[in-house]
Order: sequence, then C-alpha cells, then structure tokens
Amino acid sequence: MLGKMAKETEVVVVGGGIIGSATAYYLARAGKDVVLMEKNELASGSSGANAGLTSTTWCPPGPLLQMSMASLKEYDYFSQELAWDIEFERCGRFTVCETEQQFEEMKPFVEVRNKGGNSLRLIDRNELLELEPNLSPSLFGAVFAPNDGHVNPLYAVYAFADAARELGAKIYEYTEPVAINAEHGCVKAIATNKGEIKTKYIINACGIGAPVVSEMVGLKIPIIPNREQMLVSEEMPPILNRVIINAGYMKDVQPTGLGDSAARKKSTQTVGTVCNQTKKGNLLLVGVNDFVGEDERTTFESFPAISEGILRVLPILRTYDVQIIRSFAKFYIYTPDQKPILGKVDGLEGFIMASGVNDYGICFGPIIGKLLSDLICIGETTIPIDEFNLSRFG
Amino acid sequence: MRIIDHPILGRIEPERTIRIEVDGKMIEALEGEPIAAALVANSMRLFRFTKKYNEPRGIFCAIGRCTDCVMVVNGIPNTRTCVTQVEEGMKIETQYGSGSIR
Amino acid sequence: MEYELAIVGAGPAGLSASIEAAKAGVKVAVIDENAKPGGQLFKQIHKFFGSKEHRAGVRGIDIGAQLLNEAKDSGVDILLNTTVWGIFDNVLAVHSSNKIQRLEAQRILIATGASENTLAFPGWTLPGVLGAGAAQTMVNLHRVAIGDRVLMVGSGNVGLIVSYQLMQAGAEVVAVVEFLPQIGGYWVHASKITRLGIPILTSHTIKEVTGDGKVEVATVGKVDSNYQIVSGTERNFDVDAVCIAVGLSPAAELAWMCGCEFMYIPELGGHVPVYNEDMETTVPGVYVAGDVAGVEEAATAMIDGAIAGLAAAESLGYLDHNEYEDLKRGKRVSREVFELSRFRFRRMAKERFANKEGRLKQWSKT
Amino acid sequence: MSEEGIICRCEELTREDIVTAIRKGARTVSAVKRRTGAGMGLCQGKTCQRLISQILGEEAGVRPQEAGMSRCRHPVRPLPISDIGGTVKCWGKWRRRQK
Repeated sequence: MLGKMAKETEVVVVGGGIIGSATAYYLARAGKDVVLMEKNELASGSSGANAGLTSTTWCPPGPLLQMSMASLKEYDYFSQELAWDIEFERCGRFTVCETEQQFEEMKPFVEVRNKGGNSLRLIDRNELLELEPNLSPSLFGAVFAPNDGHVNPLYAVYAFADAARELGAKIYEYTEPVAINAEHGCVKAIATNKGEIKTKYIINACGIGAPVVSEMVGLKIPIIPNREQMLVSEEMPPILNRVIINAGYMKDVQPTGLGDSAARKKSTQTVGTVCNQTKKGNLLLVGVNDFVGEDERTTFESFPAISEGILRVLPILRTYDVQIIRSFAKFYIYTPDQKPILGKVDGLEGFIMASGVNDYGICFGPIIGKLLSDLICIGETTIPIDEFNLSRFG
Repeated sequence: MRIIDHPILGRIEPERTIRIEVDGKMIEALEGEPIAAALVANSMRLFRFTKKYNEPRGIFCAIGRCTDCVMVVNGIPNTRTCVTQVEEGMKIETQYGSGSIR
Repeated sequence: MEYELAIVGAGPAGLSASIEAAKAGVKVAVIDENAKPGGQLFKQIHKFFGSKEHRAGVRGIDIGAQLLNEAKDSGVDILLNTTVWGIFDNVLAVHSSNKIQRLEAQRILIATGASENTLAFPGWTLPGVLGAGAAQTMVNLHRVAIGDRVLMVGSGNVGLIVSYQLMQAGAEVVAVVEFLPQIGGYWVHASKITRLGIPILTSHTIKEVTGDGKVEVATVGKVDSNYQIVSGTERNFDVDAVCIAVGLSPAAELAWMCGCEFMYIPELGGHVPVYNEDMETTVPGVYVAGDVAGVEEAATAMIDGAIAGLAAAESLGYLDHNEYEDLKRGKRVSREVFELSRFRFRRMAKERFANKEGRLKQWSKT
Repeated sequence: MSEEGIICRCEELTREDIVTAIRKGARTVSAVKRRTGAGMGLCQGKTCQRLISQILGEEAGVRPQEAGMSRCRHPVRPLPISDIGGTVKCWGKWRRRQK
C-alpha cells in the first residue's frame, strides 16, 4: 500500500489526522485527484489521543455553531447512511454546575446559544440525577445539550481515510514534506522525503506541526501546543450515558465568551473534569492542560488532579474501585483567539490552511473537510469561514 | 490440590487457615496466599467468562501482568486474583464479561 | 523522604546492586511489588551452574535468602507490596497501602526482570494453559498443583527445568515438545527429565488444545522444514494442563517511560534498553541490570546488578574512580570467567548431547 | 467465534482481526493497536504485542525493529482510582521495612 508515490495530483493534503483524512475524503468524493500524506502514521497525532467528544454546547452563535451542527450531520450521514462503524453517538452532554453561581451564569449562556440555533436546556439537580443517577447529588444543576456526544476518534480517522482511498485518494504514510515550490505566488509542487509531487493545491492540515509546513512558504502561524493529559479506566458496565464536563473547565479552555479565554495565560494550568464512557466501557477522563512545548509526557500530579475531580462528580467510581489502566498526553492545537485557521492564504494561490482547531478538531473534522472541498471545487463555502482566515493575525 | 510434601522444599507446616466464599461455596484458604492459589488448591480453575465470545479463562501469567485471572472480589470486578491475597470472609465470584455493579 | 538510589525489583540483580551500593555508603531502597523479595530466585529450586564465586551448586531459593540477608545487613530498605507504576524524571511513582506516593531518588536502577513470551494456538486461552513460569510460581511458591498431567511446550532451559520441577511436585509431564530439530536447553537439564522417561519431541509443535471449559486434550504434530505441521502426524495427549515455555522478553516498560533508547537484539530477548559498561542507560542516572537488560541467567543478573550498584555509588561520590575501577574489575574479571565457563559448558553440553541424540530420537518416534 | 485463535486476550481480537488491519495498511504494532484496539485492554498489550510483531513479520515482512512496540504509558499496573484520588500524602509516614 505504500507503493510508489504519484508524480502529480490536483490536491495534496498534508496531515493524516481527522481534518486531513476528512478533507481527503470529501475531495475524493467530489472527484478530485487527491494525495494525503502523513509524516508518521494515520491518527498518530492529536486525533489519535483524545476523548472523541463532539460538542455544540460551547459554540457561540455564528459560523462556529453552524459548523459544529453541520459536522454532526456529516457524522450522522457517515455512520448511518454509509454504515461506517465509528461509534458515533449523539448521546447528549451535561455541562455540570457545582454551585448556584455557576448555574446562574449559564442562563444567559444558554439563551444566547439557543437564539443562534442550538437547543440547550438548563436542568436542575433532580432532573439531572434522574437522567444520570450515578452523578453526585452535590451538583447544583447542568446544561443539557441533547445533540452532543462522542465518536471513536481513531475509527473516525481510519474510516475517512479508508473511504477516501476507496474513492481513489492516495495515502502515503511516513511521508514528510521538506519543501514547497511556489512560482509567481502560486503553489507548484511539494517535495517530500519520498519524492516530489506536482500539485495545484496544498492543504495544511497538520495539527501542531502546521507551523513547520507553513514556514516552508514563509508564513508564520500562531499555533502553539497545549498539552492535555488524560486518564483511561478499565472497561466497566455502563454507568454513564452521556458526556459530563464541568462548567468551570469549559469556561476556562473554550472560547465560550464566559471566561476570559482569549487572555488565557500561557503559564496557566487548567484542571478539568470531563468524562465519557466509550462503547466498549472504558471511561475517558480529561484532563490537565498546560503549555510545555512539545512535551508529550504525562506528569505524576495529573493523576491525583484528574482523579479527585472525577470522584467529586462521579462518586460511584470510588465504590466500584475502578482502575486506571492508562494515561496519555497530546496537544490542543491552540491559537491565541482559540478559533481555527481555515481557508486560502493571501498572496499564495493554492495554499490552504486547515488547522488551529484547538480541542474541537474531532467534532469539526468532517465539516472542515467538506467546506474546504467546496472551496476548491466550487470556490465558495456554505458556511462563511472568512473570520477564520490567517490574515486576522495581521 | 496442595503440594504438601515436596522433595526439595519440604513439608508445608499447617498454617492458619481462613475461610473464603467462592460463588456461594465456602472453601478453605491459607492465610497470605493469593486468591488464585486458594482456588487452584480447591480444584477451581475457571475464573471468568469473557465479554465478547463468552470464553472461559483462568490463570495465565500468575504474576499480575496478563490480567486474565480477574474475578469479582468483594463486589469489585476486574480484581487480579493472582496478586490479591485472601482475607477471612472474602467473597469471590466468577466474573462474566466486565462484571456488574451492585 | 528521598533515597540516593532507588532500585525497582528485588530479584538477584536488584538485591546484588543494593548490597554493593549500600556497602559503599549509599542510601538505598529496593522496591518490589511482591510480598516476598527475591524475584524469580524463590521459584528456582534447582542448583545453579557457573563458577564458584557465583554460587554454583547452590539452589536459587538459598541464593535468594543469602542475598536478602546480606542486603538487610548492609542497611538496605526493602519496600515490599509496593508497585512502582511509573517513573517521572527522578520521581518514582509508587502504589502501596492503598495510596500513591512520590519517592524521589538521585539514581534509579531498573531491575524488573523479564516476562514470558507466549504462543497463540487454538485453545491457548482455556483455563489450564499457562506460562511455564506461571506454573513454577503456582507450584514452587504457592505450593498448589496446576494439573496432574501436563504437556510442556518448549525445550529451552525454562521448559526443561519446570518440567522437572513439576515432576518433583508430583505431576506427570506427558511430553516436552520442541519445534526445532534439537533441544534448546542445556543437556544436564534435558538428561534429568529424559532419565525420568519424559519424551522430548523435537520437530514437533502444538496444534491445538481442546476441552470444555478446561484443558482436556492437547494435539501435537510433527513439523516439516518450514515448521508447518505434517498432516497425519498429529497425536493427542490427554492432559489437564499445558505449559508454554517459549522464551522471555525484558519487562522494560519503566525504561521506555524514562525515555531510554532501545535496540532490538533477538539473542537478548527482543527490545532491550541500550546501556554502557556501567549499566547506565542513555538517560543519565538511570541504570538497568538483570533480565531487563537482556534475558540471561541469575548469575549474570547478579554481576550486572553488582556493577550497576557500584557505578551508582561512584557517580554519587561514595567511591572514587580508582576504587570503583578496582571493584568493577573484580566483577568484570569474574564475569569473563563466568562467560567463558558458560561458553565451555554449552559446547561441552552440545557434544555430549550429540551422543545422546540417538536415544532422544527414539523417544520422539514413540 | 474464535476458532482461528485469539491474539489479544483482553480485547478478544483474533488473528483475522490483526491481519485485516495489516491488509488495510498497518505496519507497526502501534498502528495495529490503533486500528484494532489490540493492546488497549486491561493488560495494556503485555501479552499480545510480541505476537502482533510476529504476525506483522509473517503477513507483511515487517522486521521486529521496524514493527516496534506501542508506547508505554503510566501506570504500569492497573491503579485503583480511589487510591489516586486521595490528597497526595508525603512519604514520611508510610514505610515498610523487612525485619
């Protein structure tokens, strides 16, 4: 399957994560000649090591909310119509509030989002415990997002990649770009460690590696890695039907407009309580976030930090004495305003950005792929993505 | 079955025995031994049934690495019996799949 | 609380290291997840070979007891029932008495030993199919019988020794199967079990194990030069246990976590951490010794351990360079002597074995 | 069922499951793990990794040094969450000494 590399193609997608493989899929579906290259293996970056959450809750009204909702539809189509088993489920999400103050804060939050088209609902403790009896009775209430859910991120990447391949896309692993040839402000070819490919378009769908690829055409992009550590529990019988996230964490790490996330200090460490149970039965527990460069190691402190948080929200884990079997750390593709960097780049025809997806890459992957495919094939997108252009950073 | 007499290791001196309950049946165990040893001593070798294919499993590595000998111990599933010591009155149950919560 | 040297694993390598280091004045802790220290030594009820200064002729269990006493006398702290579940830079994350704690150490020695390889054949997941080391643990340590009639897969030293020990413990070993055309282990071990009438079936492999909820029948067959079973050569053994003894691999998870560089060396059991003469890995301050540094024997582990202990003592300033070199040379010389003797022994064994082959072939036909 | 033989005991993956992943392009132990989940169970691949490495050799001619191992992460043994979640205590109070 590694075979000899193509010499020429229409579009080269760099990066074999969710964004790259989805983009390759939609382009191939639109009949484009597409090459997907990954310097390591498919799903070996951030796409392969996360909780696979698909969420609309945090999205402020506007393109972000539109995109998240459209992306869920793509997942529906992919898993239902095309019957790919990617463990996608709109199981719903509770953004749990531990105090009354947090709960009050959520009222305008919900109102604004519902006006923008979401269907969030504030629920009190009683209803919360009725729906999720294993949650701690000390919680005050929650925001219920019926459409949110999760997907197996690994399966999603492989499904898109395999589907793209079935449609004729060529996928090259262990293929790392080394230079990009551009003439007269136009992308001509990409040189890799395995040879050169002539192409009209290059899509930079690398995660934290995106700055390296952009650097090849002299572009500086403000993406920095934000390490996220998480724990994985042993398989257990179903104890949790929906995704749980604590309100404080969502406020801290996502551009909700609630916290001062744009001014989130680079030195800050954020500890959160996010939990979902996979189809198999493992609990995925997120997480501790910090800025430490590209250090993928986990820390001792993250273990008690994450565990204490989750035990507060899900005390049943203590009774049940659930065991942690693994920890891992990967990166958010952090941008200063926590919005993605998407679309064409001024002054360089054929170079397209598809990165900076912070922690919502898995959720947004399909729609980003679809929009970029439209951008290339039709020249416009159904959801406006101008505000995500790289030029906003000046 | 216990190996009481051994040509090199000698005879096991009667140690303090305790009683544990396995699937509702009381059996004798020696203090300090792992659960797995107590079960094998009482000719029990089937510890669990797997989740996907419902296959029987028992001891495999005996040193806590392979996690195949897990059972429900005192209501807690996925307990590695080869490295968990018996305690007086311990309740041990065959595990089906990933166990259940009570 | 901090230690200058923390040693993970209280087997022959770990204990030897702790003794040398503590004698030099280093504050040492040896940590082991088991309730009893000694590692695999306490399952080794056979006598060891090698040179005299490496305790040849002494049983593993007795060596274990000797090392343990020596370590205690040297002031080593031995922390039992304590699992090292991770290493974060110079912090050992330990789990014990229902809590996790940090144990800081200036030098770390990973002496976690090896784990058993396995073979996947239909039925290998049935209760009653288990590792040979597992059988040894159950029989020699916990003193419970794993079966009355046992088939041993693999004729390396582990397979041969464990077969003999199973017989000592009252079980019947129906056969030892070996997929290579010749026996893998030493002749002494092989002859001990052939003398008991146990057939060693070379060029044979296990095809499958069947039974209802437990091992009942094991089917073995003769293999051709491509190691494929020749049809029609299958034969069944009524057994209630099958032991798999197909080699060991270094249990090097902690070294991976430390970020040590690895190399694939099949002779040493697979992926092993790279280390220098002082047993120090590519991560400064992290040492390896024993099977984790390449699967060999207890005697090698003890030498490895002693050198690592001395090296850690020197790097901590408890030994000056000359002292260290002298002491190490002592160990190294004896190591060479040992290697040599073992090499000689192997050759000798092969020659002697060649004479016996006729006899063994007869068995393999039956 | 699993007539052709289980490879990953924890996740109950058969040889066929592993071979399918290899046919789809997996060339390392990690890639097989990501595609199939082999080694993601309770034991974290301690038993099956070597077998998978062998199968990679048989099916795709991958040498063990190239097949590699999947990444080791903490904890090395399953760790009860209630033992982690307590406030981290200092070392001082707890120490066992063999007498």
